[in-house]
Amino acid sequence: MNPPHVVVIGGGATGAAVAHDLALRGLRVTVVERGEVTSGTTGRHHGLLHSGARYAVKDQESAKECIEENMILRRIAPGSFELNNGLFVAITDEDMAYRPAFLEGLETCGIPYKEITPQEALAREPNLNPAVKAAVEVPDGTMDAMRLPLRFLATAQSHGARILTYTEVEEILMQGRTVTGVRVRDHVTEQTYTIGADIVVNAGGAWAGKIAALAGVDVPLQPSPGVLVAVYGRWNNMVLNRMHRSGDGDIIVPQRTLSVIGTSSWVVEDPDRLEMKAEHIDLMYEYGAQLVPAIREAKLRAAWAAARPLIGSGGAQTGRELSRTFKCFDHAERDGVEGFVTIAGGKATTARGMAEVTANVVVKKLGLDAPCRTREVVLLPHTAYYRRRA
Amino acid sequence: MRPKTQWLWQAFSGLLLVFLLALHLTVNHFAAGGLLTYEDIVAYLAQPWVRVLETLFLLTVTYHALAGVRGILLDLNLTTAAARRVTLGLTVLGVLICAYGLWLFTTL
Amino acid sequence: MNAEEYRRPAPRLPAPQAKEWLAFSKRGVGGWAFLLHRLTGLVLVFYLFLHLAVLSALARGPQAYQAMLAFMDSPLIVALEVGLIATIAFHALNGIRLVLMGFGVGVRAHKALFWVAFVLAAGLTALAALAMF
Amino acid sequence: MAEVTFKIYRYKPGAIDPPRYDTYRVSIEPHTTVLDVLEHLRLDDPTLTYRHSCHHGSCGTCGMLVNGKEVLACVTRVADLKTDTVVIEPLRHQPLISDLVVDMTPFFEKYEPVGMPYIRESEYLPHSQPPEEVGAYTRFENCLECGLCLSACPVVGSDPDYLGPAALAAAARVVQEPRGQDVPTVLAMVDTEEGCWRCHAAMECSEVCPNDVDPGGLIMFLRRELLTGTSRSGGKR
Repeated sequence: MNPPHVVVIGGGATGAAVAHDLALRGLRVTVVERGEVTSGTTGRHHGLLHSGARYAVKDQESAKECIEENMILRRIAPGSFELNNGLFVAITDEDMAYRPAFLEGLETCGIPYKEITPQEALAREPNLNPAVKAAVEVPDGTMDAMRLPLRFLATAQSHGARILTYTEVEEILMQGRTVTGVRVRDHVTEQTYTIGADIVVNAGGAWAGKIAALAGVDVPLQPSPGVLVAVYGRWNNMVLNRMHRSGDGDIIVPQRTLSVIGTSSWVVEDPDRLEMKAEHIDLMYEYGAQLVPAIREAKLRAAWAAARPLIGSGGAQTGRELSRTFKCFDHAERDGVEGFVTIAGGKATTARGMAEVTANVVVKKLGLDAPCRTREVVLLPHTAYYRRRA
Repeated sequence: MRPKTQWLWQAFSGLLLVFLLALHLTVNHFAAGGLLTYEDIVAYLAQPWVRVLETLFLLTVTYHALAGVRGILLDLNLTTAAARRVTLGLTVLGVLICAYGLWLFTTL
Repeated sequence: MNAEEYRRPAPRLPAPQAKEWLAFSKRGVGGWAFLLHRLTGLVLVFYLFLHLAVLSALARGPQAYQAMLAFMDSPLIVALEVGLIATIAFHALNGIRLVLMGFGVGVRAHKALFWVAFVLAAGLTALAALAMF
Repeated sequence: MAEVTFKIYRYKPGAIDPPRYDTYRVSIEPHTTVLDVLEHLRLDDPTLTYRHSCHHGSCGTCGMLVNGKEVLACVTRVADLKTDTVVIEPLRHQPLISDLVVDMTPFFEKYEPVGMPYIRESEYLPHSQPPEEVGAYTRFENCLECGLCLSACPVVGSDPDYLGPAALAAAARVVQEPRGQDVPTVLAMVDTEEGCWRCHAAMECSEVCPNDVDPGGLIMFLRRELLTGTSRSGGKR
């Protein structure tokens, strides 16, 4: 008998990790993505492998997830990260006032850190604002925002998963209150067809709310865009963070020959309609220059907006107050819809952990005993995603 | 011949041609108004070193030209068999050209 | 239609075409150098055959040769010969540039070297033209 | 704010076949990129397909022809094109899936066997001292695997079997910094009729490379290595 078939909606980091996890557990998996893989939020994020330090004070659940996944990813995806570490720097007295809570948070969340002197910080990062008052080194890193998910997808493919790009879900098929599959439109031919499924997983990221609505259920998701700015030149080697409460433009991630400054934060209803706010470009420059003054003169490569998929329901003003943690919704328990699971929230860094939780729910619903193996299995290189398959 | 060797030969023959052709043009066409009459040419070619140089020039220019043509034809995504036929055909053509050129010398 | 019946058509394969060598609109300096080198080379191959054919007059004796020479003195032929000199000069000088690049010399300066070859070839042609007219 | 006409190549096997150009009028602002325009158009026409991911020229998915030139749509500002009509077409010399989407499989079939490690040493800020546990700062390779070089190369256009600029550049990077790869194997891979000797130094690849990889220069580097044999020992220099 064929193993159960799971359709995963969304070819971003989450969908990729879910497909990998389920395929490793022996299930048949089909990923449907309306555009190119990683064309939603995934490819556009900061490219930051979080240590969790960013959330160590206000969002400790997310911080703990980050550090755990950070360590796992280094093991299963060697070659996808610049192992440059991150530096949290205090520039102002206000930042210094935040320092004790920050260090305490790092301890609480189990994030390894080392405080270094301002002199040492400047020796490591010559372009750093010389006004630096304190610096803490943490295991942040730079990740390749597209190629890490490609490795999940490539490995899933090698275990039989099918990845259907340019394939948009138009309808979630139901029999009574049970989801039985999806009707999709292939934008390559503009033909529609149905894909039967034992379980449908909604891994739509910022679009998860729209997808859930197709099954008549509501998930408390708040798309929260931010503007990021990439400038020419690599002004720092480590990931530089401002040591203060999360704010605008307080992280500079070196990426290839560029430096990426981000982000701002607001909330929208429709993640497809993200107007890139031109005035935020200047803001990013201004805040970035507080960390690295030379940024002010750096030439702009690109500015863009990306929608974070944050969990929270109406009322959020900027998205900063919402947690970066994730939640897996089994809609049978929550809404009385069988065969439909939504994974929402989270970060690129925690995608594997999100997938583990989701796949646990899926196999339990299917009555299978298949343990998670994604903590150990080393991923195929991203280039394997493009291998010709029958 | 390995592709690297081919490239080297094409480069080498090309550089050699720069000198041989300069010489060929200078003595045949520019120096002292050039070789104008039939008798001039016969007298010129009677010198052994001229025969050697002109022969070398003929062989080099033929090789360089046909190897160049082959390089262009091989850019056309030929099958291995077609590429072999091209090489063979051009080799035969080259031999014919050289034979004809050498025969021309003997008629003088 | 269900997933088992549906099949996305294979991507449309581009046919390999020699006219890609002539994609004029987008050329940079290196592309023009490539195209000119190729075209001048083909012209010279053609001329090699022509030259050998014309010289067959030598084999047909002094009269045939003198007749050929007389024909060669026409202004049109001399003009064509100037063109030939230009072709040879460019092909030779750009050829030197290509050999140098193959040995890793002047790769970063390949555009400047192209112009050097081009200007030198033009100069040589002008000198040759002066000598010939 | 200015209005610009976009003529976009459309092709869908069985649906839009033969291909055609659709015309759109779009208002642009100074910062609007070609990718922004496509994103905007897709709101009204979800059938428009194109590849994109990072939106800042780091992933290499949004390669296309804009007014006949190979570019990354995400870092090409419409205002900089200084024209009222912008023609957008898919990359050349690669199989076409739909509209502007090309199939990257052939690209990676040549590129993957080279096995270039994707993390390289950072040449930036050479005086900065990395923390003990890091040893040396690293960064990602410059090659974005976007395929612009294949599209621009005249030889790829007539000979699809040619290894092409991207794979050859990757091989040259392995020779320059082996990082665990076997240099003689990689050199043998490119020392072939369809390898670095097929190149005719048109240098169009280097002309269009969005990240200054200079594939043409790296092919010449490979030639020198093979001609002078300096890297036969394989060690890192």
